[in-house]
Amino acid sequence: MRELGGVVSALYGLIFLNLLRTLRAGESAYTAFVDTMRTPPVLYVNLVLFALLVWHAVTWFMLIGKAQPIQFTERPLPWKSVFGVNVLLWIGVSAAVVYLVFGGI
Amino acid sequence: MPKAYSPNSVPRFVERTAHDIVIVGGGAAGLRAAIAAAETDPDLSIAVVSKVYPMRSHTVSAEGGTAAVLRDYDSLELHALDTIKGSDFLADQDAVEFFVARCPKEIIQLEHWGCPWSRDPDGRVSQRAFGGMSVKRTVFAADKVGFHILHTLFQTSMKFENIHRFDEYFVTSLIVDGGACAGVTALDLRGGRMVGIGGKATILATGGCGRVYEFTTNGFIKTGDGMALAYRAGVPLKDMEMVQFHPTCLPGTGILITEAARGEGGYLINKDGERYMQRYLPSKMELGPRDILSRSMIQEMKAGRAFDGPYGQYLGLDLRHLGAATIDQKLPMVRELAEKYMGLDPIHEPIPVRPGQHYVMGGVSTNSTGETTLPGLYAVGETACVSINGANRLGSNSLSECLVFGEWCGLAAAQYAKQKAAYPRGTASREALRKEEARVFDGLMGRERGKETLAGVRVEMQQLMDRDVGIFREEAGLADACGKLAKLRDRFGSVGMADKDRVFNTEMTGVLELDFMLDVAASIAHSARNRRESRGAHSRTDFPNRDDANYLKHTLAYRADGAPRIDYVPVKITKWQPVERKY
Amino acid sequence: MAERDVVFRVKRYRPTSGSKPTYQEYRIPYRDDMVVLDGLNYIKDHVDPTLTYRWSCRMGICGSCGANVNGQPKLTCGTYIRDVHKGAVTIDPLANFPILKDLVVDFDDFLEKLASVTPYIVREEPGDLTKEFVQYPEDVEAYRQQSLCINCMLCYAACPVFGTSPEFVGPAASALALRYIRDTRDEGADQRLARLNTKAGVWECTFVGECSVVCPKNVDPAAAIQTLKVLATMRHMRRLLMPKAESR
Amino acid sequence: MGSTRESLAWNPGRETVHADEKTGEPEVFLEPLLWGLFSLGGFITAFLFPITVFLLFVAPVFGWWPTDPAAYATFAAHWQEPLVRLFFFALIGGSLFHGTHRLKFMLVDAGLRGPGIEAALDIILNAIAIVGTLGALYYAVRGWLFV
Repeated sequence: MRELGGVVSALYGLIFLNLLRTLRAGESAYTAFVDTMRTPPVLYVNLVLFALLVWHAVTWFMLIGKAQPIQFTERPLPWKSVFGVNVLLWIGVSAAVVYLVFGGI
Repeated sequence: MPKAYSPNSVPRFVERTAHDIVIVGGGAAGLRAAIAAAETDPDLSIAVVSKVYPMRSHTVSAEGGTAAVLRDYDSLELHALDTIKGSDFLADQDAVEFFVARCPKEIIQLEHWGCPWSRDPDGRVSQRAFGGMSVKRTVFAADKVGFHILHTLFQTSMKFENIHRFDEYFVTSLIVDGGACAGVTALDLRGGRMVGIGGKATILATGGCGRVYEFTTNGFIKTGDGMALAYRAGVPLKDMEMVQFHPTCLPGTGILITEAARGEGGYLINKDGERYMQRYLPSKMELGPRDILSRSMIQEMKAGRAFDGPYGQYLGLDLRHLGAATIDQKLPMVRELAEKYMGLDPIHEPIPVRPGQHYVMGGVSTNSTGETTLPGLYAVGETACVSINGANRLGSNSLSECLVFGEWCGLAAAQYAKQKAAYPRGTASREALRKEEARVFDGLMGRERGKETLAGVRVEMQQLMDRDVGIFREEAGLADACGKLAKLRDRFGSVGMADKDRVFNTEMTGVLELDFMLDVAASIAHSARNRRESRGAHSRTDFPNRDDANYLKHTLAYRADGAPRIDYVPVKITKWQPVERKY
Repeated sequence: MAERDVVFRVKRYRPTSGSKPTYQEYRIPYRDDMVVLDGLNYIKDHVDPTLTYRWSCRMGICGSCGANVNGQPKLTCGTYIRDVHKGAVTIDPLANFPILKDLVVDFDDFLEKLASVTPYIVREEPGDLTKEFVQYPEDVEAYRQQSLCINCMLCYAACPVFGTSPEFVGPAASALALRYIRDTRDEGADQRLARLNTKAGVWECTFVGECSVVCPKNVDPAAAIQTLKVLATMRHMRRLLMPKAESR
Repeated sequence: MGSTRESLAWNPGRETVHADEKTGEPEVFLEPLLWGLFSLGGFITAFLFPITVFLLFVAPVFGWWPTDPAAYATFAAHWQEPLVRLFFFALIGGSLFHGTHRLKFMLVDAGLRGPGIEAALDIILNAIAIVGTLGALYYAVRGWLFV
């Protein structure tokens, strides 16, 4: 399951590549592509992949907690607290992306 | 599927091989000797023969520490005096002086090899207080010092091309050729064959024989093999009656709670919560020598001031006032053991403890460089009795002894092997091999299962040793023990064997070990019976006083038909005249 | 303590008989404070002396009594019968290792891997033997966790990667390599990382994490391997960008 | 060894192991790089992907977001900023290397083992990742550095 999340991210990589290609190709191609992504049945696939993507992010934060316990502190931190820190970081970064990449609300 | 079982996965072996030095036993003493010999001369080929993988040797469970004079508040003189006084003046004082002078170098050598000694904030090796030591001189690694020393030595030994390990080979006898020791015959457990490992020099480093007692801190493998091997080759066993009982062992399992718990400030309390040691040893209390503490525990039990539990009476080791920080940082294993094996947290509750067999001061008689009376045969560590421990060993001197005399004995054996030109003649080892193969495979394994069982004879021996040759001894009990041991030796003759499979036959090793233990137990009982005085760990209710006039001597037990022949040899006194042992 | 019965289903294999390993059942009395090893000893002493297994210290520090208990790799000296007593207690030899006899497995393969990671202090010049190296408590703390490995092989038995490819260097050997790399007295990091930067080295590990779950001394070999991957990658980059630089 | 050793092939079955035996296994060259990219990609996909997919394909469908970030006009406008281009380049490159590395181990675990197959997998999967990343670079740079 956790492994699947990684593969899904590659899939989205290709989707975004195609997004840029259609953007280059012009408005009609771009809008057509975006619309297909948003209408069922592709939408449902999208939602499932999105859920996997979020699960992949969560498991990745857990792994960080387990993989680097002694890196910065004298005594290894329990992985749960490292996980908490990562989630907070995640929310912060997401907010930054909203403003910097998509121009705010 | 991984490479799982397959009948031909059992490797093929060759019967005989020869090395310059054969070391029996892969614990701290054996490995230190192997490294010392390997370092001096890369051409020497050294065989380390052990019945278990070296990192399983019983050194692994040592918890307390390693004594050495490192700092200016201490002195070699003081360390020697503490050791000799602790030994109740039975230690050979020249050996003690030799020993204390070399301990510091060993600590630093181990440190250079990566041993994680606990450190003071200034980065230097830290030391703590220990029983019978007048100053803090016990170097430690949390409370897993034996584990760290053994793994450091084992991993460092992998650096040397000329150290050849024979893992899981059970040594059954010494090969004696022309009045000199010429190697060993060993049962290769995995190949199921008897193998002759010839050697110009042989070092016995098989540890103590705690398993002759039922309630002991010792692991299953401490069956006195090396002592019995030497005994049967005509080498006397010295001071075998000196058996140390450690005051703080967990009831039932006999697992050791290190003296460091008291070194860090733990109290011994009785049923009424009273620190009863103030009534026995007001000056030192919990940090007195082990024999005095163990005896006072028995007296508290007899006086009815002890707790009662499923495994008999016990007293309390109270660490509650030390606080969680000290316990987790300095005594993590004590807490781990108490929680896992007694189901209680020492931060909140006292730990139930009672005295149990722990160490044998006696052993193969050697001089201060580890040589025995049989040329080419050396002994080192708890197996040997160089006699720096005399009648009672101070805590944390044992690991230092293994390191100091391990190195020294390795060098001595290397010197001896280099002078000896030829390898031992093949005929002696071939003949010894044939004799052993007949004795083990046809003799022992051939026996049908009779009414006597291995476990039955073993448990009876262990129980009688606990009962009659324990902390307090007297003539009637000892005489009874000597008699019963002789009968047990006869009954051993009809112990049959069910496992007729030669490969990895642990019933066979059990029988061989019992064979060894019966010899060693007899030497302990007879030595104790002949020493009609009380000295150090040897405490006779019928002879309560120390009698220097008649017994300032080492006991030597020689193997003879029926019962061992007891002889005496004077103690070497250099600077410290025997005085009454007061703390 | 209440005295009850328990059934031990133990996997038996007789090397000279040539037959496949099969289960044998023993019904034995047990008390609450008995561990699985006590049960095996009871069988060996009173029921079937041919039952073969390794043990020594019975206090969880020597590492010789590992076995699969109800499918989980465990130290039999530290596993209470009351905790695993679901009808019967099933005991198999440690998984992923060739079986020598009954519960005894051959792990010389691990000793080869341990030796291959240079498990000792490596120094240019040996250092003068009159005084110790200065090492502060926090330096000791850096490698203390990995230095607690008792070589009991439970992590190898639990590792699915080692199960499918036995040449994988494995959790314990990697943890001990990190133990020496992180020791301030050691200068052999490059040599060890070179050995671990191989196909069957740390790169085979997909961070399943089972090894850290079963480790009785929580050495956390999984975290050790990820740290080694980071160190190996950084070393690799350094060698690409500054070929001549000698890495510590 | 001593010269007059009686038997040299003493224990062929269990020759004791010595530390500095060369294991003979050569150091790998690619794997550390790929693992580096894999973990970098892991951080990128974990931190950056969910919000992006949410904004572009999920939120507008259910009206959870006031504006439609994926509308052509807004997206094309944002696309002019180099930062947005860099963002998408990193997104695509990171995810491709992360996903392909993980996919390879999944396929190997699923049974595609053996030197030949694994080499083939390496080539195919890494090719996809490289081509994809170059494509992303091409689009990101096009119209900014050259027409």
